[in-house]
Amino acid sequence: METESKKISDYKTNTTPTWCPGCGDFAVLRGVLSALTELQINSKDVVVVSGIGCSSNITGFINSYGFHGLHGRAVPVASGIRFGNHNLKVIATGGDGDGYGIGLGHFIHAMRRNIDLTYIVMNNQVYGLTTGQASPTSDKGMLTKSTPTGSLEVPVNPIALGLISGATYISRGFSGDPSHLAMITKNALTHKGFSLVDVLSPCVTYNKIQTYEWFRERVYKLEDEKHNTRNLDSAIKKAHEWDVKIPIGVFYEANQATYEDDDPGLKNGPLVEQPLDNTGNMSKEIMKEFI
Amino acid sequence: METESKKISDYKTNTTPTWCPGCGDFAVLRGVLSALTELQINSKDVVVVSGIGCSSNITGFINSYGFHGLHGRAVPVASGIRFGNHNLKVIATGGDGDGYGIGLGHFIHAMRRNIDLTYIVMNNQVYGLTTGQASPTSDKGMLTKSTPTGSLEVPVNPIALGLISGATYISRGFSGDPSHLAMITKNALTHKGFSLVDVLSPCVTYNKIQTYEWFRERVYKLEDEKHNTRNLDSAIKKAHEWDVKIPIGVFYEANQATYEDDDPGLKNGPLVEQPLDNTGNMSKEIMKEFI
Amino acid sequence: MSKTEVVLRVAGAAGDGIASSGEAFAKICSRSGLHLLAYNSYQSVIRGGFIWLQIRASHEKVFTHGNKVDFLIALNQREFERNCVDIVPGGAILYNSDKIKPNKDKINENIILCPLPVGQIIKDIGRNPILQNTVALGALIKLLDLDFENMANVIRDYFGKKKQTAMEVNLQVSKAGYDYADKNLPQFDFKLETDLDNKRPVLTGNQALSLGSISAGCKFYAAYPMTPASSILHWLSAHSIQTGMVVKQAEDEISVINMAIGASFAGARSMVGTSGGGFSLMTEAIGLAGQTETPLVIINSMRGGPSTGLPTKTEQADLFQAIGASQGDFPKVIIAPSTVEDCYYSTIEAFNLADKYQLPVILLSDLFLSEHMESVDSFNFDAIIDRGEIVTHKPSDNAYRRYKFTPTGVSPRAFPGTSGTIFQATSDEHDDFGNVISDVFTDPEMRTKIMDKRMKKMDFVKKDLPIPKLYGTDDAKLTLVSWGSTFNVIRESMHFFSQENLPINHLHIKYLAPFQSGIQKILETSNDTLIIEGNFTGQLSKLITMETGFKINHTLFKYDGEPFYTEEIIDKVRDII
Amino acid sequence: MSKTEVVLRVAGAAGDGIASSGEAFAKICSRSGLHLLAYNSYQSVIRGGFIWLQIRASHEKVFTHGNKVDFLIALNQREFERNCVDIVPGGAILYNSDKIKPNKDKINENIILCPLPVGQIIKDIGRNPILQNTVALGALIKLLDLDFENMANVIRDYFGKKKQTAMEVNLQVSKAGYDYADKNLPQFDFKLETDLDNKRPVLTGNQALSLGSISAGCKFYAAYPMTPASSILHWLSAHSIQTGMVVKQAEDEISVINMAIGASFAGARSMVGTSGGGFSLMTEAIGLAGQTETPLVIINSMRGGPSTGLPTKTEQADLFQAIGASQGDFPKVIIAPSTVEDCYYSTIEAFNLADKYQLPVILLSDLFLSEHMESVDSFNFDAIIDRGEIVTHKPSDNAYRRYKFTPTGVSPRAFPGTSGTIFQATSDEHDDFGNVISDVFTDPEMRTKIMDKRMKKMDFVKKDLPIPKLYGTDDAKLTLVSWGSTFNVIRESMHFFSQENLPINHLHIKYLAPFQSGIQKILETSNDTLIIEGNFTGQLSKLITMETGFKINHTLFKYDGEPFYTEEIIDKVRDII
Ligand SMILES: Cc1ncc(C[n+]2csc(CCOP(=O)(O)OP(=O)(O)O)c2C)c(N)n1
Ligand SMILES: Cc1ncc(C[n+]2csc(CCOP(=O)(O)OP(=O)(O)O)c2C)c(N)n1
Ligand code: SF4
Ligand code: SF4
Ligand SMILES: [Mg+2]
Ligand SMILES: [Mg+2]
Repeated sequence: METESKKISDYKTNTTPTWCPGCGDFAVLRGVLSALTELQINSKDVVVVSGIGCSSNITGFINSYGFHGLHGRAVPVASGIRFGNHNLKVIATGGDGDGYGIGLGHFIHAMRRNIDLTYIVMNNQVYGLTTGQASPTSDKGMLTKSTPTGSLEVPVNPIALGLISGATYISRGFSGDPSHLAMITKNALTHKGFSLVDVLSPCVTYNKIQTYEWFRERVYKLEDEKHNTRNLDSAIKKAHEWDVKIPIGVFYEANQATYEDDDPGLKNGPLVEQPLDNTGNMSKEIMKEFI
Repeated sequence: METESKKISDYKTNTTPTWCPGCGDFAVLRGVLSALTELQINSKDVVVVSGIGCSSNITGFINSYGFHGLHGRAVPVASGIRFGNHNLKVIATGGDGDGYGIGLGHFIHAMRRNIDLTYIVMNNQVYGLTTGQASPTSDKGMLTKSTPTGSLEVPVNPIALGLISGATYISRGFSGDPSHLAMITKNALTHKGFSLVDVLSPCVTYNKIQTYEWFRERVYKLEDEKHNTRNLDSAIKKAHEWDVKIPIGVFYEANQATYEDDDPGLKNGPLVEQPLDNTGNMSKEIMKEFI
Repeated sequence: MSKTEVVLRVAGAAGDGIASSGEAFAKICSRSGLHLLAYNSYQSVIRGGFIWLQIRASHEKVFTHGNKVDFLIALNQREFERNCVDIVPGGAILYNSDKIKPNKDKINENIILCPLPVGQIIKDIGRNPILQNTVALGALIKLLDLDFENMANVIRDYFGKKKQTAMEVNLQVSKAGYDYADKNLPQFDFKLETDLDNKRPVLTGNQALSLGSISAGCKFYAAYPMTPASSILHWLSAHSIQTGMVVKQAEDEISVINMAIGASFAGARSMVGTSGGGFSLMTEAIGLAGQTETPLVIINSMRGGPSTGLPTKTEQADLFQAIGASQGDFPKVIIAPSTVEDCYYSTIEAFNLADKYQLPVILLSDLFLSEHMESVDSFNFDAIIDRGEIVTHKPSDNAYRRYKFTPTGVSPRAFPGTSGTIFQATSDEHDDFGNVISDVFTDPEMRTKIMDKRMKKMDFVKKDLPIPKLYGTDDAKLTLVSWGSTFNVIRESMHFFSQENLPINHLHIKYLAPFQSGIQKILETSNDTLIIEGNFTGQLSKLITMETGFKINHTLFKYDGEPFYTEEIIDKVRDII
Repeated sequence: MSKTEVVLRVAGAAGDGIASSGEAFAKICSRSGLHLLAYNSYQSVIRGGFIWLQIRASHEKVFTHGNKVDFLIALNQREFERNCVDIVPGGAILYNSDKIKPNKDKINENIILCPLPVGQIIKDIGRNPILQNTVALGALIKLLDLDFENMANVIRDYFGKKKQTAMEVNLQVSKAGYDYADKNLPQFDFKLETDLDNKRPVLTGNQALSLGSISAGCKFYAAYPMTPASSILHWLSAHSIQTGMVVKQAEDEISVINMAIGASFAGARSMVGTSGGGFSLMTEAIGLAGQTETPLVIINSMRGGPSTGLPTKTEQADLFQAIGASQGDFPKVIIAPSTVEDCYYSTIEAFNLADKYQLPVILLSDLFLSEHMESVDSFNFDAIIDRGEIVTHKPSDNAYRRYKFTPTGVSPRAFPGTSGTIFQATSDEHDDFGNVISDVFTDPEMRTKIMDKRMKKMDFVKKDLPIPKLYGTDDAKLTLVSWGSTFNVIRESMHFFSQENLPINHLHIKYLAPFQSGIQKILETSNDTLIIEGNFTGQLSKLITMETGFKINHTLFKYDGEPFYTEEIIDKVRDII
């Protein structure tokens, strides 16, 4: 049974996505589903983790284990799942507010660890679920419910943050180009180490500026420009493009040992599989130190 | 009285610093004191804010208002003080754990706002007050109480983070060169906008690697290399130097409107000075909207 | 007898424009001198879901949104079917008959169908699907015999000059709906006893609270969006230019509260608002405010927990979270406003207590209170601002003791920038000057003294609190005990009990910390007691036992996310007596 | 009569090596079959300050570090002067007479000066200033007539093979001190009744707790440094290779607890440790563990609050913080271990309860309990690990209900990777499958059912708890009530009361939530009651009233940062009876 080839429908749940019609997050879901299908990963070996936000509802629509946790804390939970069982394929997901706002510290610290997980951020430059406040990626000057006279903050640049913080696969997708998005998602899932997929995923309800059209006029593919994904310097340059031309694709990738490779505690396989029948004796042995 | 010229001793409190003899933080204190003296700022117009850590004890040694708050939260408190009274000179201070570890999110978000305050981080690559665990700036492989087999994380690069996040004065000092440190501190204090002074401030008790000697062998001054402080690209390059050669001095500076300049709520002067005698009438007027 | 009150429900999906239709109807009523109360039932989703808004209007003060519906405006087939069961006999459904096809078998025969062929009615006036709401509202105004000009003015105000075309389209459409009803729909026997000269304000708890903060002279509001507190952020942001308040959305709730503490330390009255999850993140800094004696008003508008729980549903289950907020013992005040009106006054009171006693004051609201609309008589705008004792000049002995020992425990405060008042505020334990004592030198005596000083303030806050009030007869057979937003629904029940001559009275507890002195006596002299709370464990009930030793006999707990209904209270009381 | 117990105090500044001298002395005693208890009084500073460590040793079980000192080793002039007042008549001061010059006027004539001319004693053996401690310790071993070889072995073990030179220097220096005392210092009349064949383990509460976590099969420990919990992080890190436990210092306490929840969700037993400030930051995720029914052990080692407070001093003032941790009602267990031994067993119990009932378990320790050293009889290492009900195979109906309704409320858990058990864990309210119900559809009935299911678990936890134990006579005139680390000092007082034939008994409450059933009866049948707590407001006292309605009559509260002393308890009891 389990060895039969799996179809995309095998990775879907019965729950109909609750997003607004046209929401960019549909394409992200499709990207994940088709990546899982192409890679023929066993559903039971996948955990999708999320925070809170429209985007974070994605866990309910993928037929894998799901952990729909707290706003901003998807990445620590995902990291913890890897610690508990590093045989699982772990995908952290969420929104720009979730990951780059309240969760910004965790995001950067997780990249420093190069934990082997994939982080997909549905970046719509706005807080969707709370009905349209400014987000950390909102452009300066953007008018929102919480910034009626215009946001006064320079937007967070997640790609650049990734580049200087140790992530080993840093990419950007666009919901308006689902097959390209599916492709980078798939590569992120096969990458060993922390992979970031920042997705330009329009909020059709609350972001009337960064629409599909706005992005379509600007995005171009890094691979079309023969961008060298092993060159950090040019990746940083590319990371700063916005407004006029917006690159999508892979900015940077590197092969590096992961945290799981290096942590001596994980040398004997997943923690969840460690035997529990000798723990008392272990303590008894250690007790001698106290004498 | 108040117009007499102030001496460095006027800026000191009676409390003797509690740092270990030789601690790098002494030089930081001296740097602040001499900057205040040179600028002849009125003590009563200065607030020094800190978090928790050896370094954060600095508030007790400067004769100005002090707010010695929570671990990791100096920057939000300092920002709030600016909101409450933007006539005050506000200096946020603290350690690398405080500012780049638990406080990393606040640090980056504050830079995005370009709030007009100076943030001085006593970066010793270790948690001092809690007796020597790894910090976010500890080098990969560093042996500490919490990483007895070596830290597995890429260190945070505060200078690079500043450069991509909107801070408008980004500098690094070294406690082994107090006069240079005093100079950049003074310039940071006169800079309009968010200024960062990251200080290599050796912990003589818990960091046996990054000692004064270690730094002395490596540091050089950006100004000696005629580094152009207005060029972001070369600043980013410089920000990545470590291990072999370590630049100190000003990486980058820019003139940009501050948050306080742009926030319409601050147009009429400091909030603390706004009259409170008409508030009821204001509400009465607004109440009409509800009818 | 013609009906003197009406209950309208508008039901559809998120994104159907239900809130604006409801608000428009509310304004039409309130500008006609009617009282009203409206509640919005929705889910944590931006489009879709099962949403309704229900308004009850009457010439008398209205305490609940009612349980039965006179008029349903159904915006889609599904909601038509789901909601028609809640209509009273003789009630009606207004619906767009172009889209909705009633299944007659499922509809009670006593219910009157009012089909609106929207396409035909509005012909070429406009194309926005939301216009069906305007048609229905126009028709309803006719059916209720309300003044059309009133509706027209509401539309004019809503769209304003900037959206002239939209305004005109809506005016025409509503008139078309009105006229259609006039010609084609049956008559209903409503006499709402309007009074066009007595226009009442209608606002939500969050709006009243925001207005209270303006009256109180709040100059800095920081928040991170979180239902059901977000609307404070939106409303205050929208009014910031007018009020001169700085409204700051920060990166998270930790930054929010630390910023507000900074602004308050600098001397600006400051407030933050959130719900339980964000409040969790704020708890550490609540202790900081307590320890540094920095005044701060903290709103926690409770929603269904635990954890993310039911983000758009109401509950009263964060009382112990507020009581236990932050480590150690320190003075903090907890107040639970009860009505929209009370939100206004409680906020001003909170600011005054915060300043006078230099401590954090927590306002515990809840989703129902924060979000429901209620008509009010106008407020008293002669706000008394008490900023407490403030040092404005260099002390004569030139030694400013920020945490001076005084009989009340209150030490006069100085704002940075005041000559001769330099001091340190520290989260570490300190002496009366503010110098740290946890550092080189731990001083158990000073520690005890400064703890005593801080805690003493609570005794004086307690003395400042009003005497608890018992509603209804003194010698009742049963005393109802409650807190927060259940006040109104219990008041409505009380009305019923008094009509039925049932000897019931009602003790509503507003001040949770410190706990008012008179409560114990009231409870101990009661014949029997029933606690009514929107949570599982009976948090107020526990607090009462903790503070008084008194154990309440009967309980009515509800934790399904819905507000209480009058019937539930009446049934419970009937069971007991 | 010669003394059979000794109290040693070593006093100096931070950085003087006091802790290692103390530990060495402790080991010498415990390897001689003696019991002991040691407490370290220090400040939040790395160098300097006023630091002392005090050890009391006896052939009988020792319950406190004592209040009076037999031997003082003073490491500097200032500490010489500050501490000499605490020495019993006939006691002695050992000090480096090269550096310290006693001011004879200030020293009670009954106190014997034991000057150690360190320079002359150690001549050219070494130069490290810390060697003065070794000299003094060597001398003390002689004065107490303890076995020098025992000391030599302790030194050998401490330095190990890697620090051969340091080891040899210390051996020589200690012998020199020993010999110097033999020849030059007066004799003291101590008979410590050693038993070299009965070597006892000596450990701190944190070490016992850490050891307990190893026995319990904890595989993941996450923490952010915070006194007094940091030593768990250090100790478990140092042993991680041996134990196979992953020990992770994360970027903050929020990440810590969310990581641990992730690891536990994946199936690894997980624990986190912090103090009040960090606990504040964890509260939001404690609700997450409750709502997703993820087992987790959370240590809060309390220190002096509020806020940063007294970081290196002890207090018991976070009880309500634990009770109120996170919004909403959800099941959580709170246990307060009482002694070093109890730390070991409580930790194992905490893991078992967490797994069996799938909920967060909070262990409330405190600085005194966490950091003081105590000799113990060895532990029972036959740890029983109960991981609760776990689904390991595809369910036969192919529909795994993660939150299945069951009579106990406990739903069998599955770890990700188990065939046929795919489910969602959500912080939003969900149905028995784990599907969110707050989203498109809010279902008040399901909400009520799932709340009931979760809360029901608490009833069964309660049934699992042991019957509360009353120490001492049944018909006492006064019942002492306490929790946590005051157990030992009260036990010592109880010893005194029984010697004096005072009819006092003692109720020590270990399980704070759920609250054990038998307590109310014990209290109600007591003649009089005295609560003893290390906080200002009487948090346990309040909890008792809340849970039982019973009000405790007398109070002994202490909040100066110091642990209780036996004398304080005796005096208070004497006052009452
Ligand atoms: C601690 C906390 N604060 C606030 C919230 C409220 N909240 C829910 S979703 C959200 C923001 C959502 O924005 P984003 O992460 O960008 O996701 P989107 O909805 O845009 O996909 C917020 C602030 C929360 N759930 N928890
Ligand atoms: C919420 C919280 N967690 C942990 C601590 C304990 N703590 C105090 S200082 C400190 C780290 C200090 O390191 P750093 O900021 O680098 O300052 P340094 O002592 O090195 O100058 C920690 C973890 C705390 N006070 N509050
Ligand atoms: S509000 Fe925006 S982000 Fe949320 S579902 Fe709708 S379109 Fe998507
Ligand atoms: S421990 Fe390190 S950082 Fe702290 S005072 Fe000593 S030298 Fe300075
Ligand atoms: Mg978003
Ligand atoms: Mg540091």
